[in-house]
Amino acid sequence: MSETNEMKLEFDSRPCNESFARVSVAAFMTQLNPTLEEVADVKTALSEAVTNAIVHGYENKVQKIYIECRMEDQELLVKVTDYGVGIENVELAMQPLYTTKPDEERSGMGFAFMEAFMDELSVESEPGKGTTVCMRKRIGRFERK
Amino acid sequence: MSETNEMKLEFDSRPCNESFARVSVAAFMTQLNPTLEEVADVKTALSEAVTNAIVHGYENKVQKIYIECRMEDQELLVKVTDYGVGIENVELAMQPLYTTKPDEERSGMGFAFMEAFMDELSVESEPGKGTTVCMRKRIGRFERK
Amino acid sequence: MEQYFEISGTDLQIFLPEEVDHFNAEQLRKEADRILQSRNIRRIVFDFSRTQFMDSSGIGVIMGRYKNMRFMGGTVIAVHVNERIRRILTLSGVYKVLDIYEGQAVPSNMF
Amino acid sequence: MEQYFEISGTDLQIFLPEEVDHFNAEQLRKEADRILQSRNIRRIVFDFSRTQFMDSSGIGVIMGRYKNMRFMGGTVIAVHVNERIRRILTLSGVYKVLDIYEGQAVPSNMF
Ligand SMILES: Nc1ncnc2c1ncn2[C@@H]1O[C@H](COP(=O)(O)OP(=O)(O)O)[C@@H](O)[C@H]1O
Ligand SMILES: Nc1ncnc2c1ncn2[C@@H]1O[C@H](COP(=O)(O)OP(=O)(O)O)[C@@H](O)[C@H]1O
Repeated sequence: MSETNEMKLEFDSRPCNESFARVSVAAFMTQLNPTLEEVADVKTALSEAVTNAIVHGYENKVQKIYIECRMEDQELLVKVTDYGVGIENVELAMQPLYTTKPDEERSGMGFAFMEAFMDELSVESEPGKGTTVCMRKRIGRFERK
Repeated sequence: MSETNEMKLEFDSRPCNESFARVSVAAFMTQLNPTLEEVADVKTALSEAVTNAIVHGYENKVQKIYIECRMEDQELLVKVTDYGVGIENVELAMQPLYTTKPDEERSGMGFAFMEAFMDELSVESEPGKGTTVCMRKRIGRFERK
Repeated sequence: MEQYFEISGTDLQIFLPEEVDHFNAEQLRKEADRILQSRNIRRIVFDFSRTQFMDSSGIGVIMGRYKNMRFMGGTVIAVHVNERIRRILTLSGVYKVLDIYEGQAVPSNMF
Repeated sequence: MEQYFEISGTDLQIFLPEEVDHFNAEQLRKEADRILQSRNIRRIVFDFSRTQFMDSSGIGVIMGRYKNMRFMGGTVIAVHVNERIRRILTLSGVYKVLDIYEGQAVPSNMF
């Protein structure tokens, strides 16, 4: 019905908002007529990025998380930004099983899940400044009636 | 679980985003443990304000709509802002059945529904500048276990 | 949209979608008017059985069709109306111009 | 949270919530550890029958409990695992340390 569509979401970095963020993004992407599987993929990837902003970026202090979503044709872009502690070594951080918070039972699989469930993942981060995770996924690869 | 919680939402003034906006606000307010009736009330009021921004504020041109939600204790605050044409006479506009777009089959009941389904409604508007609708509702008036 | 409309005799039954908002209302209205112009319809039956949500845009659609129908001497009714929808219809005053049924309506050929 | 846990003999059954995310995971973990400390548990059964969503925080909970149990010589299994959850468990590698059942598990006293 429209070539591009955008939304931005800003919310407190409280764990109780994780589910709200997932539902919002899922509702936004319904316009692409996604499969249930595609919605679940995006929800999982988003959940990882938002949880990371809460747990790592802001170290459980309440500050603001920013989500940006855009759809262009059949592609969904999701950006999650925090202005928290940032990441020293992004490449290392993205290794499966790598985590700096094993004591909080982080599994180190966050970035691995984002990569597995989205088509593209890029991470920009500066220590002391914050982190932006940018993910893309083509929705509706297969024709549906 | 928390005294205050906030979110802001910004999105294109496309009719296809009306449903997305309702779902997002409904998901946000679940933390207040609302009744189904209360959720339906808020969704209806929000839908009126968002539709007005699209139809009247931006006259169906695609620009940005801003929603702000805050919960404090058991009260939900919802603000909907557009930077569109604004309203000359707010008092007149709020009269039930008053509409400037009968040709588009507007019923003139938008503000009446916002008043009926929320506890408080206030409208700030300036011609040529835009409109902000501010609504409040106490959620969970009756104790639930 | 096809599946929202059913014509039987001079009855047009409109099965409203799950959410009747401004977005859906515009589509409904266009399609309904297309049918009203090409067929001999004497009664519109708005069927709310699957409707979970309606705002004042829905009221606009109903009132608009009511005006068309009255002009042509026809009637409009609402069926399968739940508590919530009844409240919306009542608040808006449209209950004054159309009959509301919680269940099925009486077939029009009984009149 | 009470309704999420059931003890029968030396089995602790954990009925995971609809969504297992970081928010829920923290609560689950606290309550599970309280039970593991006060009761003689030899096996944890994670029951996914009502779980629609899980992210890597859920993996953290499972791995954490697995480590506790292995330390005490016990086991961990997952039951009522659907396609989606199986994919998550497989991707994360936890399938290597726990048995996964699509349906009910074999009662522990059969071993
Ligand atoms: N938003 C962020 N801010 C700061 N550090 C982060 C952020 N996201 C990820 N990290 C770092 O990258 C590591 C790996 O992240 P991830 O793969 O999601 O695993 P986990 O969250 O389970 O630790 C984290 O342990 C953390 O050190
Ligand atoms: N956001 C807005 N921007 C400009 N005008 C508005 C806005 N919201 C409402 N109005 C004016 O107030 C009138 C009454 O609004 P409302 O009660 O919602 O009825 P309706 O939307 O059916 O016309 C509208 O017809 C319009 O002239």
